[in-house]
Amino acid sequence: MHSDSSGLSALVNDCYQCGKCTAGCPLAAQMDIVPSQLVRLAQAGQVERATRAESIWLCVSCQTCTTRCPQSVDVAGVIDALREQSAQDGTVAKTQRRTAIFQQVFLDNIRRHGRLNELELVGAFKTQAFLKDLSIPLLMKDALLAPQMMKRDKLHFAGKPARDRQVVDRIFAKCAEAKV
Amino acid sequence: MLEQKLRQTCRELLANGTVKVIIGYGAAPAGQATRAVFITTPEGVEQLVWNDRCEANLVAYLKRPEVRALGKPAIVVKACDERALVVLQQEAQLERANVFVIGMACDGIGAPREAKCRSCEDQVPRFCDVVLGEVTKPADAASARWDELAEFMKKSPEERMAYWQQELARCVKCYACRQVCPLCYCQRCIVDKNRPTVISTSPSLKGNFAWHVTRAFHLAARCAGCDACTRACPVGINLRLLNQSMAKATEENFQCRPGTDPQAQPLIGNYATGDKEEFIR
Amino acid sequence: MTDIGYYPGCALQGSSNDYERSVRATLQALQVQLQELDDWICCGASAAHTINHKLSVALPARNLALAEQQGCAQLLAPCPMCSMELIKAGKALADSPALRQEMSDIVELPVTGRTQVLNLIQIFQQIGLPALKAAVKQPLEGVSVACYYGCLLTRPSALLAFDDCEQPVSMETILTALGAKTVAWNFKTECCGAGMTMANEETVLNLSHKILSNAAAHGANCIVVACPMCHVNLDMKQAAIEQRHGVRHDLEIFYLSDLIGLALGLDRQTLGIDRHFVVKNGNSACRL
Amino acid sequence: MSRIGVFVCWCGENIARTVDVVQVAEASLQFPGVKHAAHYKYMCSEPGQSLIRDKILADRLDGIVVASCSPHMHLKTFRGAAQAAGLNPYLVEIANIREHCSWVHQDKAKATAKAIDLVRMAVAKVRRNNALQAIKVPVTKRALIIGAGVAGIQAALDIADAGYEVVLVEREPSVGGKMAGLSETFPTMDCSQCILTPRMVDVGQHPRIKLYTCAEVESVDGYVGNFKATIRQKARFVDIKKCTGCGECWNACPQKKIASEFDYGMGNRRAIYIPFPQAVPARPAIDKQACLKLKKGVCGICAKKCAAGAINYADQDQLLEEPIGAIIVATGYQLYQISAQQPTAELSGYGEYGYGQYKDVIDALQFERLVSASGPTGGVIQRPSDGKEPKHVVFISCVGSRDNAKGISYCSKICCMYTAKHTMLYKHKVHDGQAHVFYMDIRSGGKNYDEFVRRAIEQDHARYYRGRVSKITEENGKLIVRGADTLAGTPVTIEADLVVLASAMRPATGSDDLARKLRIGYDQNGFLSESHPKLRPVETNSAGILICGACHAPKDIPESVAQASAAAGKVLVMFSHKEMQRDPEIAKINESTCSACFACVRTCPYQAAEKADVRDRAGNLVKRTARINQGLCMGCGTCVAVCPSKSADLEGFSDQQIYAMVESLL
Amino acid sequence: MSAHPTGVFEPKVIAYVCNWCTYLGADLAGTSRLEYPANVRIVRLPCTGRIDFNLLIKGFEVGADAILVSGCHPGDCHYTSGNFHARRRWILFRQLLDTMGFDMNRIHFAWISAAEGKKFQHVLTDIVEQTRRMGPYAAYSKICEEVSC
Repeated sequence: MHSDSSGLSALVNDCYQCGKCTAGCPLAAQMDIVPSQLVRLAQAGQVERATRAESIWLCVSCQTCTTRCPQSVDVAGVIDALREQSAQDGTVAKTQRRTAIFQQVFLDNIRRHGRLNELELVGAFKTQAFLKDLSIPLLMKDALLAPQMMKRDKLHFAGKPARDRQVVDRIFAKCAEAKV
Repeated sequence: MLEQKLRQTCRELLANGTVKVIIGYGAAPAGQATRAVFITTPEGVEQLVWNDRCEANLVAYLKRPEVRALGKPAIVVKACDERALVVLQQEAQLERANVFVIGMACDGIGAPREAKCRSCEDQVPRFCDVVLGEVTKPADAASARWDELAEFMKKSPEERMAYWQQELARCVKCYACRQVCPLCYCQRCIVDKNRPTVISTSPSLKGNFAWHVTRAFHLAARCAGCDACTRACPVGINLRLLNQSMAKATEENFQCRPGTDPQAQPLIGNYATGDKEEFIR
Repeated sequence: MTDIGYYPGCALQGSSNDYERSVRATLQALQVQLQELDDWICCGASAAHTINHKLSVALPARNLALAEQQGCAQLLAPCPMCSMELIKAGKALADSPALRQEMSDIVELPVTGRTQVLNLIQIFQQIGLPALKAAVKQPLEGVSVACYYGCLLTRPSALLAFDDCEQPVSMETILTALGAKTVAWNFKTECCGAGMTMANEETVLNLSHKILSNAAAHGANCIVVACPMCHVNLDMKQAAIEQRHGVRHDLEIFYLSDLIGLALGLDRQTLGIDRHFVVKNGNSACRL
Repeated sequence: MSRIGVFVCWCGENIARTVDVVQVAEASLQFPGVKHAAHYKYMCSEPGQSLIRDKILADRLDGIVVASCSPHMHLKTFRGAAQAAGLNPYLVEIANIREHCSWVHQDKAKATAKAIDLVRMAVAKVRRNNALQAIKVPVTKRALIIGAGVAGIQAALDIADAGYEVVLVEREPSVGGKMAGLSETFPTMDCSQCILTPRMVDVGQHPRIKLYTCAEVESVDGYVGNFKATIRQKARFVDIKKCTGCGECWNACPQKKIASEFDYGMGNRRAIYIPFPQAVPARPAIDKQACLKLKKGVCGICAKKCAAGAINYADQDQLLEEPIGAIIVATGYQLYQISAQQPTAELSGYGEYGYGQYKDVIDALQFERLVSASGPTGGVIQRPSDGKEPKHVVFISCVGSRDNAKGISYCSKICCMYTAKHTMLYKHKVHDGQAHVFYMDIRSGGKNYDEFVRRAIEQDHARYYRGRVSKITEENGKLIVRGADTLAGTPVTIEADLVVLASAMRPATGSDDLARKLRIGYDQNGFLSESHPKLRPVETNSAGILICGACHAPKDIPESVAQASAAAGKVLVMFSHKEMQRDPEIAKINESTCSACFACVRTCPYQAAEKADVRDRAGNLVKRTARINQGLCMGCGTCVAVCPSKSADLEGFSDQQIYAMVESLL
Repeated sequence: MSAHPTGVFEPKVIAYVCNWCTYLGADLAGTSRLEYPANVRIVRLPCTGRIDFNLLIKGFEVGADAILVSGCHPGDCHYTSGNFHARRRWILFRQLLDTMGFDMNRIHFAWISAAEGKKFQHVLTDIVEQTRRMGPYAAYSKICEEVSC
């Protein structure tokens, strides 16, 4: 639904470039292409440039942009659509692959267990990210936090998975299929 | 006995000059409905009868010029007839003070009792100068009121249309329905108007449809439900169904039962900003 | 009070299990029976909507279908991200017969989207102030709290239609009634960085630092939240914030259910408060 | 009628491109009664009109149909052409083959077929048109003007100077309106009060202006030329005839801290007060919500101090009637309520800007008082929270305007200009200060307007950012304004000392109620509707009622004044006649068939259908009937639809005409 | 109304509209060049209050396959209340038509303001398309053909 560019243009048609989304975005200062510009690119038919932006992966989906938009443009939804497109096209910005990896690892994790297995998530993410960019600091990050979390019973080696994991797998399969 | 009491009341009204004429029911050959009588002398009251064949809505006679010429009338009404009287009052067709109204508590007319009487909500007139008698046979549960209509509305629209095509094809345009209706008081009916022909007057199904839609809608939110039209129809078209349809819609949408409140404003010609409009886009 | 369906979500049964403890204990004390949705699955937040839109509808739809199947008219989702995803999917389903059909096929259960999803504040609103007040054993005296709503309790406002999205007051209303003092401050609905903890920690530390600073500057001695993610960022990250910004905030971060539970006379252990990172014991400014 | 002329217009290419006009003309010759058919490139042009005139004369046409644009555009034009050729103007009908046909269809065959049908219907109608004569009614040559801001004042003076009486009604204690509270005015930077106060004095002293202050229009009955206005003179508790305006009373009043409406809460007044020193009339009023004597029965100091004995605590509202010929509505505007809650459910507030929460976030009218020499600070710019001189001031445009999500989609038109003015006034007073402006577009169309804005930027160094502001927070005594610079593609954060919100202009409270009383229209935003946006911009759809100023739409002072003079001009045109003419397309009752059920009387929105008695020469009642008061009838025809016997009919839209149109489609 | 040359069914739609809102809405659709099917014949009346019920019957008599009645939104009536009066009559009249078995999908009511050119376009397009799917209104044309006496 989001992935075709005509659907996207319907989403962004009403934008009059006031910039209120950019103004309220907690991450805008760190963005290469700010939210209002992403919407503008989509409006102007330059979706591809938008899907290569780092900024789409910086978005924390806080919905501030959508909520305050005077034209009721679902800016957060637009960014979701751009991310989806970006992941599909393989145009994820180099610096942001780690984030994209995280999302993918997250979904793989759910697909396997039905529910999130946090410990496995952390492990898998670090491994994958390490394989991609060989970042030792990332590998070590939070290493000190783990024992503390454990102490507070906040880390479960084996979270409770869902009972019917096959259905979850089928849902994933059907959604992936529907996309193509 | 009630008939005696009625005659006594009327005799006094004529004798003391309260009214000039009594419009009441007079005897008819066995097996036939009573007929209207117009009594102008105290002696004449012996003609008056009261029985379960007092079907006519005598209020219809009040609009007749020849009746008006007789002077102030007293009129015998049942509760359903009285509702028509109240509507006439609301529509400035009647000065209430110029009519003496004799209400009859009513067990229902016809043998067996007519449908409208079986589900009658009033039975005892409410706004009369005098009310005679009392109810001995109460109506059935009020919920029966829309039974016939509800049954009819179960048909599909196509079936309903087919029904009316078949029924109205039999209409001979005698306008008896108009003639007996106490609320059809227009000095010139629009079917008699030919420039322009608002209603197709041709002796065709088209003309019959147009007439019956018009008749029913002109009575919408006014009809007293006396069923005089249905009884009068020589070919037996069930006009009651159309009147009931309007009565039900009036009650459901506007909580209004025509002729039950002399103080109320007529429904048509007034409005509420909150009238429903879910059918309007 | 009747049973309420309960959708804990992954976080509450993982690293935020202190939150679940608190929610369960407090609601139990208020005689609200939670009926956990049998065989619930992850709602997909915060990844599905970025990768596959359809999946981001299907995962919550499966849970809504389970709720319908299990007869839950109302479903409590204490994690605002879960509740937002559930509401978003529910609305989309309710609005589109075609989507209902498609999703019923995908999730292998009939789904209509008519389940009413509640956030944590709403469950207390539903219980009502009179009932809450009546149950208070230990009024929250001495508590000067900054109510922090974060992003997703009120946003997107057109979808959630909960409280005023710019100046929300629902937590203040409840806590004031329980004897707490609430502070007027500016960052009630600012974002703390949410799910960026893992991928972009710097941002989280910057944003959370601002929130903590503003609360303290306006006289708060603690912050109340109703979101597991907010709690992680504001509580667990305080040490990292100190490292980065050189400020030791040392502010206790409570879940809304913590403060209500305390007012009802529950102890810190029962509520899981002892599992927080910033814990002040008897000598805390909050005197709790 | 059987000598109908049909004139098909090409409208250049507008019609001819999609409709085969030749075919339409040819086809119409087949319609019953059509004598002549022609087509021409521009029927509304002089050659086109003369073609019509010539044909009317040559063929003795007794009715014409022009197939052209909407009747709302040119019916009047073609009626005029017919009249010029001696044909009654009401024997003209339009077939709308442009807006309703050529502009909305592409398929030429279908559009042509439709156009032919439209002409067929118009011919069927016009054959049944009646020759009508305009209705004449006498005129009461007194004008009622509602609202005494700059527009109302201008209109009042224009009419009064022309020699006619004016009744001027103002709900505040003084005339002057919003303009009286402004500091300087763009683009000339002359002082608002210096321009306005002399005119206020003129109004107060004019022998032909009857001024009611603290008064509102309660109801208006009647019709154009013959209105009767009932005015509620609210209790003022001061007899303004006795009062000398000496000021002893208000100087003595112990209630000192009432927020001044005139200063928008930026300053205080007493319980007995004049809103501002230059008020007209310069007579105080007592605020009964604040007065101790009126609330609690204690005090009474003002009465003791008043040597003239003008204080009357027992004063009551009075209803006064005025005969009126024409009405001008000039009720002006108010600013969008920016705080979290709005008075109407459709609109929401701007919680993100913290208005009402942070003292140093103010709106534009408050800023006007802050920089005005007559304001509470004497024109010294001090921020409300601590009285400090603000060094960074942020001005935000389009607050409430052009914001579909919050409920108002229109542009408030004047904010760009006054915001530029604000930055200049600020810079002129705080030389080391910096003004920042967040804007979406700069709309400065107007004589010397754009030059003015450029001056604010180039000479007074106002810093303009093209973007909206998302949120304002307060930290350490500073307002943190988070906006965007969309031209640079970055967010912008400014630490400001003062924030000024250019809030949207909205119609004054109660203007919708007033519109309903006057039976004039208003749009979805509550602004009063003009009769035609181009050709009848100050008239309403109720004859004899005119509008001017910001009650009609956001506008600035020059526009308001121009419109006020235009409205006054319309009134004077009306007053220049002994009698006035009214459109005769109104209802009539066939009294011979009327059954006097009075459904029409109940239904008529204008009380134009009346009960009447028909009597013979001896005065005996023959019958009762309904009758139409020609002065009151506006021609809606609702009576026609409710009349069961079809005794009511409407000229111009009679049953004969309408049914013939429909039947022509058979 | 002439039949379409190709013999394809073209619905005949009659629209009774008020002069001040819907007629102007249709004008706006024109000035905005909003295209809609050419099947509609507009009858201009001053106000919805003027539209009497016989006109609807008459519309079907002349072969309309669908009828639209449209005027100002409540509160916006040029004559202040004509549309309120009309609305009340329509509530009852629809019921009567329904009882008589008229096809209620062929009778449409709408509020379309002078500013709603788009709405005019959408409503008209929708009505024409819906009517096209339903086919000619045979039930009533049958009535109009038959002579009973």
